[in-house]
Amino acid sequence: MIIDALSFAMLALGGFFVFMGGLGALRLPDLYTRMHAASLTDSLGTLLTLGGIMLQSGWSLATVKLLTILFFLLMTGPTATYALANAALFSRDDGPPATAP
Amino acid sequence: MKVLGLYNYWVFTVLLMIGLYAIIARGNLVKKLLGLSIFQSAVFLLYISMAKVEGGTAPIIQHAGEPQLFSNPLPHVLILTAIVVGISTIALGLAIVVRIREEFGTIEEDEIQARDRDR
Amino acid sequence: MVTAFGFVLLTLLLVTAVAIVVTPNLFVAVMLTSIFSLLMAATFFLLDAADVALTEAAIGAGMSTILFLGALALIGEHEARRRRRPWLPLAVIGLTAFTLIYATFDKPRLGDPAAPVHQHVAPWYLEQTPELMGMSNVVTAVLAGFRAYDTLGEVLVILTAGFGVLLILAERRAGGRPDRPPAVGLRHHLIPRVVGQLLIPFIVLFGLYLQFHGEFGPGGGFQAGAIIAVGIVLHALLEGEAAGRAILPTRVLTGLMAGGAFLFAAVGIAGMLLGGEFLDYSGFSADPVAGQQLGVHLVEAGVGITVTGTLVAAFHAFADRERPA
Amino acid sequence: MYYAAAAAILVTMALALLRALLGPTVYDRVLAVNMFGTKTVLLVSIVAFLSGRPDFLDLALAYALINFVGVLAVLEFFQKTRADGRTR
Repeated sequence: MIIDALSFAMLALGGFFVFMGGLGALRLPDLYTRMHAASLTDSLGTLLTLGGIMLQSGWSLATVKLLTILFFLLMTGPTATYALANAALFSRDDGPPATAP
Repeated sequence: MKVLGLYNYWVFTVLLMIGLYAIIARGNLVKKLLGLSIFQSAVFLLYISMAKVEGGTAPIIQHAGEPQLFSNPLPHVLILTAIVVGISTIALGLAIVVRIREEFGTIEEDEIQARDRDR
Repeated sequence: MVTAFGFVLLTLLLVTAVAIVVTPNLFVAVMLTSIFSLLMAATFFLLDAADVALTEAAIGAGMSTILFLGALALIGEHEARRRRRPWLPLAVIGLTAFTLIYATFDKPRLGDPAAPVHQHVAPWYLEQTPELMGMSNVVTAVLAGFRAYDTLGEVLVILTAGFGVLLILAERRAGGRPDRPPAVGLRHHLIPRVVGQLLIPFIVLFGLYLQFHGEFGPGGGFQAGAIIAVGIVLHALLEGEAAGRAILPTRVLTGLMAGGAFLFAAVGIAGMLLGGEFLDYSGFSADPVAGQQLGVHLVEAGVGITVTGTLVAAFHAFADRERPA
Repeated sequence: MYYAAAAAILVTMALALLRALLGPTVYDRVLAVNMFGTKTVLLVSIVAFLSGRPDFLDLALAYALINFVGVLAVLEFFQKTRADGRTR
C-alpha cells in the first residue's frame, strides 16, 4: 500500500519533470539554457519514472534490467550533453555564445 | 470505431506518398534515397499493422500449453529481414551517390544530366 | 489507451516525414530520419512486434544514421532549391493517395482477429513451434527454421550489397590531399572517450546475449549483428579510422561477410548429407527437436556474422574515403 | 498513473520534435534527437510494464545503449564536414 502510493507519486513527479524539461527545451531562449532544461528530463525525470516502475515490479529480473537501463542512461546522458556543449562552444562559425555558460 | 481502426492504413498511404514524392519530384540524389527509406518504412508499417491482433501479445510463448492470443508472426519475420536488407541496399545507393559526386562534382539530377551531355 | 498512444506516435511520424522531405539541409534531414526511426520502432512495439522494434531501433537509430552521415561528409549537406512548382508529381501523388485510401475501406479494421491474414499458416506456426522446434520465440523459429530458404536469400542479398559497396568505393583510396591531418576521431575529447570505451564491452555483450537468447526472447542474428556492428563502429568513432581498421582489417571483414553466408548454406547442405532436405536440421541429433535447435543456433550465428561484417565494412568504406575537392 | 506518465512523455516527445524542426543551430537539433531517444526508452519501459511483458525491457536497454552512439557520430561527422570549411 505504502509502496503503491510511493511509486505512483514517483511516476507522477517523473512525468511532471519530463514535461517541464520538454517545455523548457522548446521555450528557453538559447542553446545552453535549453540544454539545461533537457538534462532535467534525462536525470530527474528518468530516475523518478524508472524508480516508480521498479517499486511496482519488486525484486525480479525486470528490476535488474531497469537498474541497468537507469545506469546506462545516467552515464550516457550527461556525457552526451557535455560533448554537445563542448562542440557548440568550440565551433568556430557560431561565434561566442550569447550568454556565458 | 471502424474508421479509427483504419487510421494505421491511412498513415501508411500518406507516408508512402511522401516517400514517392521525394523520389520523383526532388532532384537531389540523397533526398531521393531518404524518400526511398520513408517509402520502405511505410510498407513495414502496413505489414506490422496487419499482423496485430486485438488483445494479443508479441509471438513469444510464455507458458507452454496455456492458450494465449498472439499477433501474427509471419509479417514480423518478413519485415525483420527486410529492415536489414533495406539498410544494406541504402548503403549501396549511398556508395553510388558518393562516386557520382566524385565524377560530376554534384548530386543534383539535372546538373548531372547537363554535364553528362557536355562530355 | 495504448491504442491512443499509437495514434499520437503515427501523427508525429507523419510530421517528421514531411519535414524530412521539405528541409533543404541534408544534415538536418538525416537527423530527422533518426527521430523517424525511433518513432517507427516505438510504433512497432505498440503493435506487438517486439523483434521488429528491436531491429528497427538497432538499424535505424544506430547504423542507418551513421552510414548517411558518413556519406554526407563526402557529399556535402546542401540541396539546390528548384524554382519550378512540381505540379505533375503532386497530381500523380494526390490521385494515387485517393485510390489507396478508397481501397483501405475494404480492409478489416486494425486488430480484427477474423482478418484473412490470420487464417492461413500463422496458426499452424504458433501451434507447432513449441512441439517441433522446442522454442518460445515463434519469430525466430519461422525465420531460421520454417522459412530458412527465404532467410538464406536475404542474407545473400545483404552480402551482395555489402560487396557492391566495397567494390564501388574500392579504387582511389589514397588520392586525397596530403596536407590534411589524419582523422583522429574524438580522441581529444577525454570524457566521451572514456565513457564510450566503457560502453563498448556492454554493447557487444548485449549483442551476444541477443544472439544466443533469440530463441526465448526478442533477439536473433539480425538484431545482434546490427548491435555488435554499432559497438565496433563506436570504437572507430572514438579512436579514429586507423585504430578502427586495425582491429578488423578489410580482409577479415570480407572473410566474415562471406563466412557467415557460407556457414548458413553449409548447414543446409549438411542437413541434406544427413538424409533430410536442404535446411532440414532434424538429422543433426538423435532427438529431432534438439537437432532443430542446434541448426537454428548455427544458422542464426551465420546471419549475425554476415550482418556485422557487412555493416562495419560499409561504415569503413565511407569513413575512410577522402572528401573530393 | 502509468498512463499519466506515458502521456507526459508523449507530449515531451512532440515538444522535442518541434525543437528538432525549429532548432536554429545543428546543436539544438542534436539535443532534440538525444532527448527524443531517452524519452523513447522511458515510453517503451512503461508500455512494456503496462502490457504485462516485462521481458521486453531488452528493447529499452538496446535503445539506451545505441542512442549515445548516434549523438557521438553526429558530432564527429559534423566536425569533419565543417573542418574542411567547404560548406556554408
